[in-house]
Amino acid sequence: MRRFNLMSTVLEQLGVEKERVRLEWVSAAEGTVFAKVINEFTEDLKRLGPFKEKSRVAAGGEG
Amino acid sequence: MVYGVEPTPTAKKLRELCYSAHMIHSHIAHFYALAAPDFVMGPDADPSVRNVLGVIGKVGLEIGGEVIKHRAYGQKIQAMLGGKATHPAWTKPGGVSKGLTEEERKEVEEMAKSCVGFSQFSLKLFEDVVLKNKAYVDLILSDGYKLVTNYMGLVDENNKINFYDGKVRVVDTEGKELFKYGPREYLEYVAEHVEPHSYLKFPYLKKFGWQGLKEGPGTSIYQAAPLARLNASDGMATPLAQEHYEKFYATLGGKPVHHVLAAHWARLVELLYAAERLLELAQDEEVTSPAILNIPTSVPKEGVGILEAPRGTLTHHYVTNEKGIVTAANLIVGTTNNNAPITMAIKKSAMAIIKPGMEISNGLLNMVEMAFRSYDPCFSCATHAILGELPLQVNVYDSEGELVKQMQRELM
Amino acid sequence: MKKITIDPITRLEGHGKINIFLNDSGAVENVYFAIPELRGFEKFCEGRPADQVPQIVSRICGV
Amino acid sequence: MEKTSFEPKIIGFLCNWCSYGGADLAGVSRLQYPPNVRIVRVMCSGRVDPTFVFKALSDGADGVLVAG
Amino acid sequence: MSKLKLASYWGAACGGCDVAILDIHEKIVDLSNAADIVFWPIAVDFKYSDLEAYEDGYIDVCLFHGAVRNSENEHIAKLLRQKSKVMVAFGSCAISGGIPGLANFKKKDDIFARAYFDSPSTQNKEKVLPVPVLQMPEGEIDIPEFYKDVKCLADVVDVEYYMPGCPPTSEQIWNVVLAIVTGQLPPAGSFVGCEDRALCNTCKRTKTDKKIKKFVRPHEIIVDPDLCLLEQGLVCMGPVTRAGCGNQCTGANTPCSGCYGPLSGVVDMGAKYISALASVVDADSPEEADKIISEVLDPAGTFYRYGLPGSLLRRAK
Repeated sequence: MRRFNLMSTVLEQLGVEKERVRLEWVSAAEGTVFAKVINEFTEDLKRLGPFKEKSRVAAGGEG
Repeated sequence: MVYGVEPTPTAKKLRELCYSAHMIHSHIAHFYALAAPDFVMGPDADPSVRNVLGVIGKVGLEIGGEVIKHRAYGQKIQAMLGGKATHPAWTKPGGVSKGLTEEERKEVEEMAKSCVGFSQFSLKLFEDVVLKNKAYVDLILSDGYKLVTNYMGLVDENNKINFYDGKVRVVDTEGKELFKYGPREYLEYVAEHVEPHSYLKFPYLKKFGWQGLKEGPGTSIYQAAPLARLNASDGMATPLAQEHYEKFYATLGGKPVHHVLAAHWARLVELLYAAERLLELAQDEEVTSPAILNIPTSVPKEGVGILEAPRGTLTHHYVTNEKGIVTAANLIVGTTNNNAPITMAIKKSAMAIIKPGMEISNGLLNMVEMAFRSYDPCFSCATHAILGELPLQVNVYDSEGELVKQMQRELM
Repeated sequence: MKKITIDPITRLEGHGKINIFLNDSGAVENVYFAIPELRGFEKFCEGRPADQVPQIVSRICGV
Repeated sequence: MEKTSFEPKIIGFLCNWCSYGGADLAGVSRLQYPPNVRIVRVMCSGRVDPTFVFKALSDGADGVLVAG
Repeated sequence: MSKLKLASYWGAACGGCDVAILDIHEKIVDLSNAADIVFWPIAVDFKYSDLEAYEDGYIDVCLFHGAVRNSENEHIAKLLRQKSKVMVAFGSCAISGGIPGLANFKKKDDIFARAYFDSPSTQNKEKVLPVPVLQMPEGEIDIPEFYKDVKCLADVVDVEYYMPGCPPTSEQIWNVVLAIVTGQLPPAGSFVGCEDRALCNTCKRTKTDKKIKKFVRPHEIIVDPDLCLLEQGLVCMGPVTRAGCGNQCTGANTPCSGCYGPLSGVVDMGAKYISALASVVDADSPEEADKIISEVLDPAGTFYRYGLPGSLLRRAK
């Protein structure tokens, strides 16, 4: 958890939206929870748009 | 930068000691490695030997060894205090992270004594190689290497040169004081102009407005660095350097000196001052006190610090939030101050040197380069985009003019 | 008009170049002195802790 | 912005003992969830070093799920 | 055997690497006996036109320092690559972007705006900006194009060796010079002038239990000269940083800021340090852990102090 929170701060400073990286607790018995998580996450990401093209070009730089 | 705390007296002295050592390293490096090749080897020597190795070859290993040794002293003293000679990681708000032992102090004292002697030797060498050579003297005094502007430098309460603390004094083309200002007032006196053909801005005296690259009385252009510091002061705070200061003006026809190449001589006068000051500090018993840090307690906010880097006056201005995270920074550094003067000096020298019908030789072009080399320019600094060498220490004042904090620079 | 370029200028710290324009008679018409570099310290100091700034800005110049 | 055709790539680091079982169950139960997630099974979510997350993002993932 | 030919050049740099080379002091004479310096702008008068005139492979070893910030840096890097048998990325900036790489936290337009429009001392009502190509009455003049991103040397040319440090220590420089002149360089792709272990391994400070209740900033405490700096609550990059610097900073009671870059095997310095730092937090509850962690200011700027362009994510959006 502490690692996750520190990582979130770093990612945020690097311009990665908080919503792109999720930590969830799902037990082996919670198939429905898992499906729900993936559904929500996919929707969130569709709203945010692609990560790469917005932010960085591989070895980018020109211009 | 902006913490309400004054470093302990020991910390201040240690920072100045370290800074004096830095000046010694930098001025020696510039004079011998960057400037001397033009005089010792000659302006039109073969480029493959017109460098520090050529100089060592010509003056001999013995003198070369002395040059290397004393520059090494400057670096060693910095490393002794700051861990490393370049980019020491040592100063912090309220003081420094490591003190000086009595044993180290003695070592510094010995090195300082040796540096004083070496500085005097360097001045003698300049006299022998340059001042006794009529061709060089004529070159220094020629119109092609003359630029009439205002001058800027940091001075103490007696208007003596100080690298580390004091007020900025600006004198006009006649050497008369135009104004003297403290760090927090810099925006009232200095402004910067942008030109599309260079990434480096052009500072000028705000009061006179930007008038383009124009020299002479009434110009808004000013110069910084050794020649400017000598011109903007009334003398040196140490006795031997003061003697040479007087000799400098007696020889070159009084203040101010507008001859660009005279900066090399001025640099050596400063070298002697830095060595003498280093010795004074090394003999001050307070430098070995363990009281090296005052822990800041107040909330940081905004500060401006000014000091003299080897290459000119540094102004650093920072604003922080309540956690001490920087929210805005503005920097006018050493060489940035000299952007306009260097541009003008190069143009003047080119016009004087290159005449119709001449073959444009390498030596001729090098003589154009000599105009900027005199300024010991550092364009890395200048284009920090903005700020130059970091001050060893910067005094930060709040809006009421109270000293809020001193910040350190790490060796230039 | 003839252009002579000195690039890079040497025995100094950093980058610089000189463009000298000669007119048809071979006399110097004008000289441009350009600094080709910019690093942007003023901007990227933003966000850094003030106590770290001396260590960062010392990298403006290491000479 | 045209987002309708965009199908985000998700990398999911799933714990063998918990969420991987959950994902398996979701599959076995034929629950509907989008095909956007690529699963990497780890023996414990504690094994997921931040480096994995950074690497996934730099290699083209649009989102990363760490599930214990 | 003919003398070796060496070149040294700076991209976006501060000159500190050049000074570190000069700091081999009297050995500079030995160096000049063993090798000819055929390009070194800070000290020697060869121009780009001389460099262009050299045959390909003329230079035996090129020490390239500084980051690739603009089109000139890239152009000269490529030219030097063509003229050099061996290319060394010398110092943090060339290897991973270094301090100038912190600019990858910002956008080009914002950097320009701050420098040329918004700085309080700048007077620029006409909003003049430097432009790469300019027509003057006398003819065309140009300056390099300032890139959007800071790049590492290896992003633009092939590199044989990596020599870390900001700057590399002069002792290590001399070791590497000796290896060069005696032809004893390790296999291409190696890091040279450093050790293959963590800085903590070469640190003489006493280490006990790493359990941190509170992170502090260097000016907030009187540092104990004998105890592990991390255990004193200072954010010290020692656990993930490559050794070889001689512990200069920690020796001066200052935490390591990571200039020698990540240990071999560490893919991303910041990501690895997140793990390292989180593991030493001593909290009884998630809330307390959060509170302790939140005292680490500017974590990205601290963990990627010298290496944002060389990190996995390369820049902030």
